[in-house]
Amino acid sequence: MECVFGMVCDGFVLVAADTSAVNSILVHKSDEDKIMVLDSHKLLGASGESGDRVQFTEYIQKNVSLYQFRNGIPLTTAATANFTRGELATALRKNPYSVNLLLAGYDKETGPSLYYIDYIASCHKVEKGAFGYGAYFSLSMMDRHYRSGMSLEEATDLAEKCIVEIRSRLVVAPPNFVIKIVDKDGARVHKWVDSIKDEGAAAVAAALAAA
Amino acid sequence: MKLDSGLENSSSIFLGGCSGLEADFSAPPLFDLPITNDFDGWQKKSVQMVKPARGTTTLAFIFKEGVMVAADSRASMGGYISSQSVKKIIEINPYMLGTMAGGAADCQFWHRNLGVKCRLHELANKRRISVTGASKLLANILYSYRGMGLSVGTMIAGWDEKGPGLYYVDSEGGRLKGTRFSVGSGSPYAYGVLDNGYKYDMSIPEAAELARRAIYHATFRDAASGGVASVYYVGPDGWKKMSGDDVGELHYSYYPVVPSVVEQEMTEVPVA
Amino acid sequence: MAHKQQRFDPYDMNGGTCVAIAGADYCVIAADTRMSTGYSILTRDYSKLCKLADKCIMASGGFQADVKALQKALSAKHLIYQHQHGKQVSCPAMGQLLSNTLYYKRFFPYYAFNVLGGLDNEGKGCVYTYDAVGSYERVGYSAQGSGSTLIMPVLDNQLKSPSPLLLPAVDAVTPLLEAEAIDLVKDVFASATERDIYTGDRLEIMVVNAAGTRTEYVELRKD
Amino acid sequence: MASQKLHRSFNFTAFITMSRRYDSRTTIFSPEGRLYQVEYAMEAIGNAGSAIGVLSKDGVVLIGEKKVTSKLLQTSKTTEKMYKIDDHVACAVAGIMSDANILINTARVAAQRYTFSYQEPMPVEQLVQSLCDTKQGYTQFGGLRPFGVSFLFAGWDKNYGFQLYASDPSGNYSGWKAAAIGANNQAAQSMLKQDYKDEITREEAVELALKVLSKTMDSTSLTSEKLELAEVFLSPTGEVKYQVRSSESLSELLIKAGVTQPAAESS
Repeated sequence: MECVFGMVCDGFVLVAADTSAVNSILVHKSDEDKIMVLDSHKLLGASGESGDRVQFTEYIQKNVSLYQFRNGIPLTTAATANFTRGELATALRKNPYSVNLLLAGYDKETGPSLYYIDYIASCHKVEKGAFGYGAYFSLSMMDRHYRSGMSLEEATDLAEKCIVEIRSRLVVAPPNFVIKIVDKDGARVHKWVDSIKDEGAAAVAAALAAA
Repeated sequence: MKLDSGLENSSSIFLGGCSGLEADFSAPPLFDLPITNDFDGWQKKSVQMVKPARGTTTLAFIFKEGVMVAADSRASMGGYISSQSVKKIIEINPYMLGTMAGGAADCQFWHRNLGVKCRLHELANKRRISVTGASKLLANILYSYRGMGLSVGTMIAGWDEKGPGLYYVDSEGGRLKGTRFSVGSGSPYAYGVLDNGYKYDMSIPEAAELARRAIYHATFRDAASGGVASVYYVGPDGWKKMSGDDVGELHYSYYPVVPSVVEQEMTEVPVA
Repeated sequence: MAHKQQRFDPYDMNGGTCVAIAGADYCVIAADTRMSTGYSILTRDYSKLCKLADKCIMASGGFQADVKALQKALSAKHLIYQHQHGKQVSCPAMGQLLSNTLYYKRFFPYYAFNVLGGLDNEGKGCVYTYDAVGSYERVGYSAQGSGSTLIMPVLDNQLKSPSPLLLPAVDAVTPLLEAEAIDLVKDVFASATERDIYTGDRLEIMVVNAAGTRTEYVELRKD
Repeated sequence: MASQKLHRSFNFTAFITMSRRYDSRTTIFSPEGRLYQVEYAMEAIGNAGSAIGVLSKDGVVLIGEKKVTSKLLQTSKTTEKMYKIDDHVACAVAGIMSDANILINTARVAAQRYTFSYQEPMPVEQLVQSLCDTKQGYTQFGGLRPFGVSFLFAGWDKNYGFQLYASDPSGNYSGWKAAAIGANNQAAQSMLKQDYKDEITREEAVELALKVLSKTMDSTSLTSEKLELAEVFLSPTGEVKYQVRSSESLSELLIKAGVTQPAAESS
């Protein structure tokens, strides 16, 4: 089951998500990236129905870049969060998107920030947040071990602790996770925490890289 | 009051239709809707009425030489087998295949529609559409009909400028890029055989046999799958049908009937 | 008084069975002429066959009003086709058209179960079989409508040819003479009438071959 | 401004015939590539009470000349030429007031919509641009008349700090350190160009604006009732403030700037 969580640390935000694409009892793939890089300094971690998840995050991404093209300045993380919330709220009374989101960003003026936005369009600025079944485990782990101003090593360590807990306690735990961070230098993949490897995917990736 | 001056919501883009040549095709003729107050209830009934082919096994995987695609051929309406000869692998163009699981008409119609769009893309851009592009095209259409009761679970497999491509697309709007998929009621059975036997470095005959075997085992366990196991291969020169075997006969070629040794003859019991 | 919302349900099931068999150079399309609703027989003489083009005949079971609407829609489209192209539409083309026509009403379907029979461009017999929303397939023989589940197994037993999906491919046309095919149709209908309350009264058989089309009638049980 | 000069260099009779043939619709270019209706709209502003804006390092100053057409006219208690658009943007108007009211409303709605979407004040230039998009539309679509209004926008945003923009009926806009619109704007503009210094303070900006206005306006004496003065600046707490000077403080300012003598005022 889906697990997305994130926390604000010292000068950066860390977001982690599982990478399983599930359809009832079937796992279609275990290397699906659910954390979208919205723009150079924003991450959008999403959980929810696969169609809605992709369509909605892409829609937000396209609007964020449209804003930047039109106005020459990027949207702040706060503005993006409010815009996203607004879009969910308008959709809610028509054809709701079932997606829960964690928006992480780094702004020059305000530094790192994390927003928790759910499918019924509530939006909160938080220090740490989580969605999905993994939230039951990762939230308490973060409550216990999180403190403001954590270093990258400390944060990675805590994220991995959460992943270990999810894997060992959640019945339908996803095998693989990806951790991304965003800081003053931009948004990027920090590391993959995999427990199973897909030979095919790896070989295809290698073949493509060679070509 | 229209608040956002930004992009239109993507779902309405596709319902609205695109510009130019494609207009006629991208917004397939306005579908009639019934004049009713209880649309949901009545739609449920009609969906029930027209949902024949849920049970299916289809699979596709990428390997060293390209993509292997395979499917069974059974269509059922409840317990009744409505056909044993459904063509579930649809030839979109010489380099691209689509598989069908779910509503037969939904799959057939939208794949036909996709074929048209791919051809138009080819005419407009003087090059074949990528598998990525084609699958996105289909996913966006299906997403625009979300909640209307379409039932499609498909894989788009092909060979484009970047090499082999494989996507899973469904009527909930999901679209996944991958290297190994199976769709339909028999897919768990097929996955079992497929995952176990899969090696990236397989030869074409090895891969074709793996695909056929996976379909065979799915038809053996899943009552809603059966008929003929068709296997297609897509390589740099386009697709080619590798085999088509009646799974009823395939069973005996995999498991020949061994004449059992008679241990004891029945004999007359002498009357005491 | 509390106003109760009446559910809108514009469908009825009028029954009827249709069969088509393709031969090497002919096609037999047949349907009974009974039309019923529930346990009532509305008429014993209603034709379910519709000649859409010179070499293309559609047989339909299901809801008579939808069948009629579908027949009219296709006939109109065929008339326009004739004006534009100055020729009769081919059976494979009509097959595709019927599929699209059915699918365009995907969310408000024609409650009609059709088989389309005729001769293709090479003069070979062809049969197309449909579901209510336009999924279709070219086959060697088919049955649709209320008695189809009784008839299909018999036809499979008598006519089943190697699947067209087999590699190498095998021709799916039934190796039967025209007269034999007509006899088989008469037999399967007689049998279906024994066990299906929606099939009976009279059998209308249309035969399409190079010479044209002709119609035969056979009486069926009227109980 | 350049176009107006061009305009005058034309042979007068040719101008008459050309304009008669090409000025009836806003959407038609003349063979010289001009849109007469738009130019006429600009002409209308040339007769309106002028407004001057000066950008300083700690704020923006806007002043405007009210035309008192009749002794009997009750001058508005509130401002006539200065309008607050959002907490961080204000504008001064020159031209047809009825047209201006429509555009000011459009601008206010745009600003509120933006905050509704993003929970953030609208960047000043975006606000100006959105208004100019509206103005532009009226120069292109048939059957419509352009707005006969020019604006000076003064504002502050976190991206670019204090800003001053001027826009005309064609929908063109540009950023300025000091700008003038309305009657005698060319004269005012050249005076501003001469006297403006970078690093000017808000206080000095007020003085400069008053001086330029008093020298370029048609009436001989500049009095507080003919004048409106507004400032946009940051309060010590960092909030954006919009302040309109009262009549009394204006009188003081005028004396201080040496534009009017205390004696002359009392007479």
